[in-house]
Amino acid sequence: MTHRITRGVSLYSFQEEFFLRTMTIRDAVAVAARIGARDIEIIPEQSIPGFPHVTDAWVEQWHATMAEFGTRPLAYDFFLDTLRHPGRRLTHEEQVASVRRDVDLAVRLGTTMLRAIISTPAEVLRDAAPYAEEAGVRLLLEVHAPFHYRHPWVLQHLEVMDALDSPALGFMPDMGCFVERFPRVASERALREGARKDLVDLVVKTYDDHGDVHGLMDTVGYSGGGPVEVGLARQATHYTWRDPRMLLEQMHRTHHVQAKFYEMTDDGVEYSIPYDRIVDVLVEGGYQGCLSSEYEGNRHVQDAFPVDSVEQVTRQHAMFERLLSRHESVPTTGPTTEQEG
Amino acid sequence: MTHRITRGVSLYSFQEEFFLRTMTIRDAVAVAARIGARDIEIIPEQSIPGFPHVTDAWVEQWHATMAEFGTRPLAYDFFLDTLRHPGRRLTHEEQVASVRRDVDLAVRLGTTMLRAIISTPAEVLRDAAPYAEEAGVRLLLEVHAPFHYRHPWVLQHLEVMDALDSPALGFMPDMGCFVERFPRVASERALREGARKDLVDLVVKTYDDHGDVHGLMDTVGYSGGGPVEVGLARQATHYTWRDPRMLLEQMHRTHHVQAKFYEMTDDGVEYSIPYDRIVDVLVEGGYQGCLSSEYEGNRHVQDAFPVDSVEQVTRQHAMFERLLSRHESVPTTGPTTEQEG
Amino acid sequence: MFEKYVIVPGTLRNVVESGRATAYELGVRMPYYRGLGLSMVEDVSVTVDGVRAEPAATTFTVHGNSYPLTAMGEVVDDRWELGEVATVRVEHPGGLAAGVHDVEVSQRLRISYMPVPGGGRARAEVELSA
Amino acid sequence: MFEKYVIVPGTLRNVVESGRATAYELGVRMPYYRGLGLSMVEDVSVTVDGVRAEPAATTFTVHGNSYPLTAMGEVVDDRWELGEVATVRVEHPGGLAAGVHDVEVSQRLRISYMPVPGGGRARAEVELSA
Ligand SMILES: [Mn+2]
Ligand SMILES: [Mn+2]
Repeated sequence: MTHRITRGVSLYSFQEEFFLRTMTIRDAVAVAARIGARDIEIIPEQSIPGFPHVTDAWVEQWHATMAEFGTRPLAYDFFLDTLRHPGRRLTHEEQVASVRRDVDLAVRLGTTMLRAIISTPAEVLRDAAPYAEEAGVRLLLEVHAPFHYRHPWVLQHLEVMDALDSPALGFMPDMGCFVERFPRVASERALREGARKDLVDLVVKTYDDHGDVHGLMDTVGYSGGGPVEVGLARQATHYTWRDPRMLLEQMHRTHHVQAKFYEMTDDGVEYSIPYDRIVDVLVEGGYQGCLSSEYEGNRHVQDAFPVDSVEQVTRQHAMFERLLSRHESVPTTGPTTEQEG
Repeated sequence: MTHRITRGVSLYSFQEEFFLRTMTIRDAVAVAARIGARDIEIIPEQSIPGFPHVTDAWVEQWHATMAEFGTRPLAYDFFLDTLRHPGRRLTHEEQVASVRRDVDLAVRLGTTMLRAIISTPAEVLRDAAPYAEEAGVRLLLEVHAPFHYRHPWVLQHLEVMDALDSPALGFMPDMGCFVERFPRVASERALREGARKDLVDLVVKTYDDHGDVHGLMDTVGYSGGGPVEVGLARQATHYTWRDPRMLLEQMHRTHHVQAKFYEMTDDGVEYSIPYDRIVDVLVEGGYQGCLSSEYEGNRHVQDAFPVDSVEQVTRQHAMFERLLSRHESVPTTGPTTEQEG
Repeated sequence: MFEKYVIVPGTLRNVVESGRATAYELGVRMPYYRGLGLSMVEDVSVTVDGVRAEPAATTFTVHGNSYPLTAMGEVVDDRWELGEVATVRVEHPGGLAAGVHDVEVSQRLRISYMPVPGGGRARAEVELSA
Repeated sequence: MFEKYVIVPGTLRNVVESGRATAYELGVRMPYYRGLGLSMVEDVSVTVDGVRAEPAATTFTVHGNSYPLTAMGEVVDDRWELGEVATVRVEHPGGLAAGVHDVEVSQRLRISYMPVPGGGRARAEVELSA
């Protein structure tokens, strides 16, 4: 089959290096360009000191970096600090205003796909949608584990999308929904922290069998496990495995994909997430958009090993190239020009 | 079909009255006798001051009360305080000793069915089984929500039971595994505590639809719910609904049934738990044992209403009589004489 | 569970020794459906009008047996029975003023089969008894 | 996440005013993958050798801006940036003794999409710098 899938990188992937000041945005974009990941996703609250005050100089530098490396700004991850003030929640109007502020900034950065964090209420996106539509950007709910398209929370969003029928609303699924095997980096860290091997094996096996993780924390506790083992059991309740064909349910509203990953092995595959099947499903569904790398393994290895996000992202893109090459690519001018209105 | 099911009461049902000193054990046994619930289940740690030191006078009084009302001691609920000491867990030997202590006490009380709390490790029951067998009592794992017969924790117990093949080991399922509808007493209490009606409705509807409660706490939080609403969502993750036919899987090892309930309505049915189907399954499976009332609704109504455990238990037994009368009863000398060896 | 019964009305009083108030005490029940060995009663903390009692100044008494709160972890041969009103005494030179006080009781119970501690909080307006 | 980077080595030092040590300070990072408005930084608590700093004695400084820890809830126009080393200053007349100290930092971050507070604890042996 033919496909129109592009490759990109979320700067989220380099959080370790940004945190420790060992890489700059420019360094990260250079890496992306080198591996052919031309679409750039930014988390402004991570990358822009002084956010939400962003100077014209910063924006100019951003575009200059894009031009220098032949990359393009694509996505902008927003947060919604509903609990900004102690003791009270942002009002509906304040929440909508927060999204509009992000739309304005996204326009300046040239990023047309806005990641709406999963906690964003449907009515907030509903009331921000006209503004986004006028600005020519999309507000895409990040469907993140443990959510899915039939979850009560997401159904509220679907109701709004059905009613509004705006091109500005849609989804940005996170491939962390499809964790088929328990991430090895997580279980190995627990072992480094002194977890009992038999209890780690129990957690991993229960997860890998797609067994009942309800009561797994209790089970580990009853077996004499301490905080490390119980914590690992808790992680097993946070990861989710679903059939990637779930993606087909809302493909017509899917305009971006966050390619979460924990560990690219020496064999060039993701240890936990079946990207081969995911890519095939995306191609089958006619997905037109980006596979945007989200490396999240650093937190599981940083205690004992040097983190090499560049190597991990590079490996993921080698895998994407391999998996996409099994399908015929159709030249595309890219998702930034696809939205009408 | 014919059946050999008896009726009984766990003194757990009168926890409110015992707590407030408005009923004595004798009062409770009198109630049981009056409603034809002849089998008595006791939680010694609740009912016997000074536990585990139980005087002969106390035991004598216990048997005198049984004789006075024509009831019989049947079950004994033990706990296993693995965390008795700060900073260390009971050793395996100490845990086995704790169970043996309870076996000794059960023999004195004449209770042949011991409720092993779900947290009891399989190896502890394995190593206590010969002692129980010799004493002529059974150690029955209380399979309590969210556990079930195919849960990893219970599978460990099944492995021991298969290997040991001792008549002293088996199960005592708690009917709280079969909560088909969200208990109304719980959602109404949340409303009394000021919960938002729309969020209470969301929690109840999601549960009643047997929908995805994973992420329900998040959903309620994202929607602006506070501690009361999030607490209700947490409860929705603790209740479980399974098909009562699950009981058939281990009927040959089921020697007692805890008939947990939250609310017997004016119409004489349990609001949440489908006892009609449960009784039919027990009869179909040839269950020979007791339906032992476990009223647990007091905690949900005590804030605003007088608790009437006697009325609630009375109603449950009227329901049991009605449901059992649809099947033909076979005279039985009772479960206390059924165990061989 | 049982929160409303934790703080027992009419039990808040000053302890007077040689004519001087040296402490206050309060009757407290455990919000649980069975008795519990004292070594598993990790904390019973009383807060009056926003001032939380120091553990070192707190004494816990059940059926005539008194223990420093800080030593409860070692008490494996005594229990707090179901519904039993324990007396919590807090050293407080001068005692509490007459009138109504905002009283909060926070308990932490180490219950072996529960992944998180039991106990919880209860709060009530309580009048000082003579 | 990022626990090992929270306590910054080489940043524990006494604050000397007019020749007398009046406080100590420590460099601390936030264990999170983005910057956060200060009004959502609920607590940054330093414990040295088992003694936990009083919030009222604690001052928090990022990029030259100092705030009393107890007033952070109102600061909606400043942020603690990703990986930024904040300086936490604790009034402590006499300062800390020379040598190695057992330092623990406990943070509570109010993160709107999380059901429980973020932050957590970090602990390290840290030598007092001159
Ligand atoms: Mn993501
Ligand atoms: Mn039960």
